[in-house]
Amino acid sequence: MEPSITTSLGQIQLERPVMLASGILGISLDVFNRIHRSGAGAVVTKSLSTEPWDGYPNPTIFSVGGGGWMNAVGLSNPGAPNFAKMIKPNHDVPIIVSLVGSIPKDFELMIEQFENCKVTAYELNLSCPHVAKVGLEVGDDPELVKEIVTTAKNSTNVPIIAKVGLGTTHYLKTVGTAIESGIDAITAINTVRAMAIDVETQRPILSNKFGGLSGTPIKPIALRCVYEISSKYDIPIIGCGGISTWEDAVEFFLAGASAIQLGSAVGDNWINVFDDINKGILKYMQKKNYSTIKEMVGLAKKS
Amino acid sequence: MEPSITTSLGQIQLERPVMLASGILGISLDVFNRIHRSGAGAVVTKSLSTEPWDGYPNPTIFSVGGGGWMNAVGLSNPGAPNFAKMIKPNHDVPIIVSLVGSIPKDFELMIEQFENCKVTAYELNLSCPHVAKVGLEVGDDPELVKEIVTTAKNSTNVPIIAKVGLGTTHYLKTVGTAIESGIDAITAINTVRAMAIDVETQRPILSNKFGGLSGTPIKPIALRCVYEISSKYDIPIIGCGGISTWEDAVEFFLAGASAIQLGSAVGDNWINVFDDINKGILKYMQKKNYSTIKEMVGLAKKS
Amino acid sequence: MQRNHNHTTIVTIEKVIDETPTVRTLVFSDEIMSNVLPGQFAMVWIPGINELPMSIMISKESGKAAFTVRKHGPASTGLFNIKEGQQIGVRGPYGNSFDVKKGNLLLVGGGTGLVPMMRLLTFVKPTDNVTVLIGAKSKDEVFFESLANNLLENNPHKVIVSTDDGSYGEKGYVTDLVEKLVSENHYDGVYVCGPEIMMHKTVLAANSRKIFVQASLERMMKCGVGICGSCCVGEDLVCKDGTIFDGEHLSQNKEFGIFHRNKAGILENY
Amino acid sequence: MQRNHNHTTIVTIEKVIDETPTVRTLVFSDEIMSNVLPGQFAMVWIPGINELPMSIMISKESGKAAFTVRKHGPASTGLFNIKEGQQIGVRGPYGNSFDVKKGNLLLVGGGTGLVPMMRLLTFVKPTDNVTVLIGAKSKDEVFFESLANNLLENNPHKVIVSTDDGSYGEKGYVTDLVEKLVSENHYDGVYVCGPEIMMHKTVLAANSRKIFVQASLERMMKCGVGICGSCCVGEDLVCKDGTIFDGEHLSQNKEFGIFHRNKAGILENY
Ligand SMILES: Cc1cc2nc3c(=O)[nH]c(=O)nc-3n(C[C@H](O)[C@H](O)[C@H](O)COP(=O)(O)OP(=O)(O)OC[C@H]3O[C@@H](n4cnc5c(N)ncnc54)[C@H](O)[C@@H]3O)c2cc1C
Ligand SMILES: Cc1cc2nc3c(=O)[nH]c(=O)nc-3n(C[C@H](O)[C@H](O)[C@H](O)COP(=O)(O)OP(=O)(O)OC[C@H]3O[C@@H](n4cnc5c(N)ncnc54)[C@H](O)[C@@H]3O)c2cc1C
Ligand SMILES: Cc1cc2nc3c(=O)[nH]c(=O)nc-3n(C[C@H](O)[C@H](O)[C@H](O)COP(=O)(O)O)c2cc1C
Ligand SMILES: Cc1cc2nc3c(=O)[nH]c(=O)nc-3n(C[C@H](O)[C@H](O)[C@H](O)COP(=O)(O)O)c2cc1C
Ligand code: FES
Ligand code: FES
Repeated sequence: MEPSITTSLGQIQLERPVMLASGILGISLDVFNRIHRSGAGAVVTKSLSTEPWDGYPNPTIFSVGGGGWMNAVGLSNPGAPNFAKMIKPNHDVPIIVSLVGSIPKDFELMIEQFENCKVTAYELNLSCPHVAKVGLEVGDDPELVKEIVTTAKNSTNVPIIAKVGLGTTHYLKTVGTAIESGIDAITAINTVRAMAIDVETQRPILSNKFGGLSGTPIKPIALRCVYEISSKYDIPIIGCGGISTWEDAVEFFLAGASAIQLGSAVGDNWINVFDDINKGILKYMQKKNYSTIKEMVGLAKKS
Repeated sequence: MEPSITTSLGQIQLERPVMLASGILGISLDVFNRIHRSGAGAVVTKSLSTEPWDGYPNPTIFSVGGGGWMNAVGLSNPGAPNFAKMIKPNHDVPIIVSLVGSIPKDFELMIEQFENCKVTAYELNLSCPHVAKVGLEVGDDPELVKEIVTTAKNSTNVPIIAKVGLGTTHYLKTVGTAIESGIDAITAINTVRAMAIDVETQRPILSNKFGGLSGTPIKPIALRCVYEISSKYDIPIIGCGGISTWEDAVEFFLAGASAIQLGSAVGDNWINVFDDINKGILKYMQKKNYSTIKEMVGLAKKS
Repeated sequence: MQRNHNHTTIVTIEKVIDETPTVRTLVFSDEIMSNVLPGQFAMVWIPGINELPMSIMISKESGKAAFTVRKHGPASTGLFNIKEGQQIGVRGPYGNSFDVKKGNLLLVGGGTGLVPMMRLLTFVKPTDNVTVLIGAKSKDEVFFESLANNLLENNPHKVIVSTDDGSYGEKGYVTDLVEKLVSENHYDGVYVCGPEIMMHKTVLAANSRKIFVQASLERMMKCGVGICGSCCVGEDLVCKDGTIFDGEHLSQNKEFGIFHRNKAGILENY
Repeated sequence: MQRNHNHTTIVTIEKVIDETPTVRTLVFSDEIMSNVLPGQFAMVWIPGINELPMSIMISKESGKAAFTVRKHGPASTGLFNIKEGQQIGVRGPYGNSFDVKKGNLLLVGGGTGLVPMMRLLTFVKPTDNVTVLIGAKSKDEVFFESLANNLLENNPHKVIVSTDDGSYGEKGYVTDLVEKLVSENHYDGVYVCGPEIMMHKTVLAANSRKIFVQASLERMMKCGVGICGSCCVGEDLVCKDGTIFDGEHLSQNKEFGIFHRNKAGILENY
């Protein structure tokens, strides 16, 4: 029997385990359609705020080589209301709406906007490492995390995912708090705060100076986080960080993730990467005689 | 006039700004001599404990590609007393003795052993990410950091450096505490806690499961830390993490480091890397018309 | 070490040429940028100011490339103000390139949209019959006319300038001229780069006569490499799928000629 | 994608050959490992148990390589117990290789130190006159004798076994035989791998007669790539500068033949 690469994260059902991560190509429904067609099981939107944001001036993105990318886009986004209008016609694409905000009310207001949209889940971005007052600054504050998750859960029946990253407090605490507050799943991790300086002009390259490191360099760090979370908590996990091949994806399953997201790999391998990974996972499952993704989730913890 | 690549970190004077980082080729005086001859301004020893440690079983070290390495050697070392005996004959090589321990007394005892040795400085390893009860578990506890630094400072007149890394509490707090307790300089950063799983055998590759990521992948993270420390505190900084070229070294100077350490680059480029970097720095200084390293330290913060 | 084309390389501006009061060409040495395909662009870092997508301009000297920039907002003004000896960063080249046909060619450029057309002229064969249309608002905004003539000295060719106010060359919109030319002549290829309305009309004119036409689109660009999504037009990413699109493909695009996105990614009408 | 030789590749053991009650050869397919130079080694991962440096053994079949392991502590016993169809990991090849001279060659191997000698035999020319000395404690520890004879079937050659207890071949230490042979014959090259005392004596014997000699050293190895320092002998790193060193070089080394380091890095006498 052909193995199935469908997967589930609590109530969230996905046809395919590989998703487009937030912030990558994530502002247009037409593009979402294309990425879904090219193999992504779901697409996560750019993180949306209550109002439109311009983001930082360029340079906002560049490569550090070896599959590594740095960005400080500054969460530029059209705002939740505009975005909700845009995706209203959608019926086909599983869309996960990513949200950023500073206070619980922000999240309530944004979720309201999507009442009449097909939304597979919301992903709370508690982990952007380069924008003040949102992202990690929220994720690093357990009290705020608790209030935000509770408010979000009370605002909708759609599943809520918390996306965590490496901040100034222990991310496992953030995960624990989110779980206590009723979160349905965890995405780990976001980019890691980083910097690059041009030696000729002697300036930080990003206009914001600090940015987030993503891609291949952070894979071993992200994998460790997934393993640590799955070892400590019983919660569906979406692995994210540096995934660019099917082997990477399988590593995350073995560490305890039930699905994965990728972003930077699109910059190096374009959107064929989704289908390539799906096919690789399928082949691996055939070889190892698995019929479902679930069978391999967390296997590395047994050894 | 030929520029000078000598540098100083408070009272510590170095002929050359590039050092061998702790744990790399760091257990034999003969090897230290060789590395000094091949261009290192100082060598940092393997982190020493009060007693000899065998470390973890293999696999303890492997490459993740792109200049990245993972290790969980488990701080195997001959112990401070044996080590002190070994380096007693040394007169030529500037040796920085790295120490690990769980309680303040450990550090006092170890420093005593080196009373009759030529020691350029002690480096307190508050940041090893994969051994229980020492390293990061100490660095993540501000109260313990305070006691250890105070004890170490009271045990010797030789300068004391604290080596920090990314743990579960904010490393900038650890730095602040160390400075308040009288530390002479900061080394940033150690390896970053990480993991790799073999998809064929479905096991973590390292025998300890978790290890530390070093080399090229962590460079943008280390650089960010140096920039953050130098922006917040007035303390001599040694940059460490992913340095393998003179451009990398200069980036760290521009971010605020007065000297640098490298380890993983030895695995990819062997020990010629020291001289190559010294030469590159010299050329850069000639081109930019600097006569001392000091002139470029922290320049990126001006922009 | 091989250059990572997605990482910024610093180059020094060696010459600054005033093309018009608001347009300058900045010349620099860069083997890779000097040899790009017609239509390719670079991301240009103006340290401390911004980073902009710029078509890569040709230079007379081998091993050199250039940017021709119109002073507009703060970013382009920052680039416009770069002096000889100052440094900028470049990454790329990015984007696809024009499909250079043989025979009767019509090149239509407005403003700095002429930049890719100049490089395209270095790719035509001596047997091609080439017409270049240069559109400008008024006389003092016309540039590259003599450069186009020089590049075509070995070809049967025409370089026609039209100004909106008639202060130089033909009077009127360049797209009226396009309409006229494609209805009177046979063309094997039409190439257009400039304001979106001009490109849209040119594409319509050619498409309706089944003439092969390509337009080089312009959109807000942050990454230039297909990551950020800011340059999307319908389901196409201009930086990755383009910047050059066939007229036939564009006729299926719901946004071309109608909408573009602002910095926040909100659709705005042209 | 190119294989990263510093990252473990998983291979499946296809055949297990019992050489003696305590020595086994494990054969696997690996194009890269099958083509290494004589004296090179791999780091061999026994999943869940340990990772060990192992000389890369030849295999009769092309595209295949092997390890010949003596069961000793838990790590080597883990490898010894691997069954056909089970998987191990390999990274490398690491280390330099023997400088293969022409003419009269003397190869000296003790125990699994014979492994690099077998590969060396595949590199000798048909005109070389080759003597192989195999040292063992007793008869049932002798292996590779007929393999050596087979590999040398086209050469003028001798394969001499000596056992400490005289239960097979000559009686006595193999180093006494070495002493005898080098004093009676001219050799263009002497190669030795085995217990350090045996290598030390062989090197001394050859050095004192100015005969070219190389020994393949063994030290505790964690990384195999010159990072950890655990394999140092004096100022040399066995994994990176060696494992093969010239006799002349070794005569300057203060630790060779005297000290090795334990897992904690403490010097211990042999
Ligand atoms: C492929 C391509 C090639 C181009 N080639 C040239 C050229 O050769 N010469 C030339 O003068 N101009 C060119 N442009 C346009 C140029 O990139 C700027 O958009 C234009 O100069 C206006 O900048 P500004 O000073 O108004 O930006 P500001 O108003 O200062 O805006 C700042 C930010 O907005 C971005 N931005 C604003 N509008 C656009 C836009 N339409 N496209 C991309 N980014 C935008 C800028 O990159 C910058 O990050 C090109 C654009 C593209 C997409
Ligand atoms: C370059 C090289 C090639 C070798 N080739 C072979 C070979 O072909 N066949 C063979 O049987 N043996 C070979 N050895 C020796 C082998 O690596 C082991 O040292 C030996 O098998 C003893 O292991 P153990 O089971 O006693 O280890 P344990 O006592 O289980 O020790 C566990 C750990 O100590 C390490 N260790 C202990 N002693 C040594 C040592 N001398 N060298 C390196 N690591 C050590 C092991 O790697 C392991 O990590 C080689 C050693 C080296 C350095
Ligand atoms: C250009 C860019 C923009 C991003 N924007 C967001 C964002 O808006 N919200 C978010 O949660 N993560 C954002 N991320 C982080 C990614 O979603 C992802 O967590 C991270 O890049 C690691 O995955 P990768 O290595 O596959 O890229 C962004 C990443 C990049 C590279
Ligand atoms: C094999 C290995 C062993 C290490 N052992 C130590 C150690 O004992 N003490 C310590 O402070 N750091 C240790 N480190 C960390 C390095 O000193 C350094 O901080 C880190 O590797 C980052 O630098 P790099 O990227 O140049 O290797 C070790 C690193 C490696 C790769
Ligand atoms: S500019 Fe970022 S996707 Fe095109
Ligand atoms: S085994 Fe690590 S340096 Fe040789």
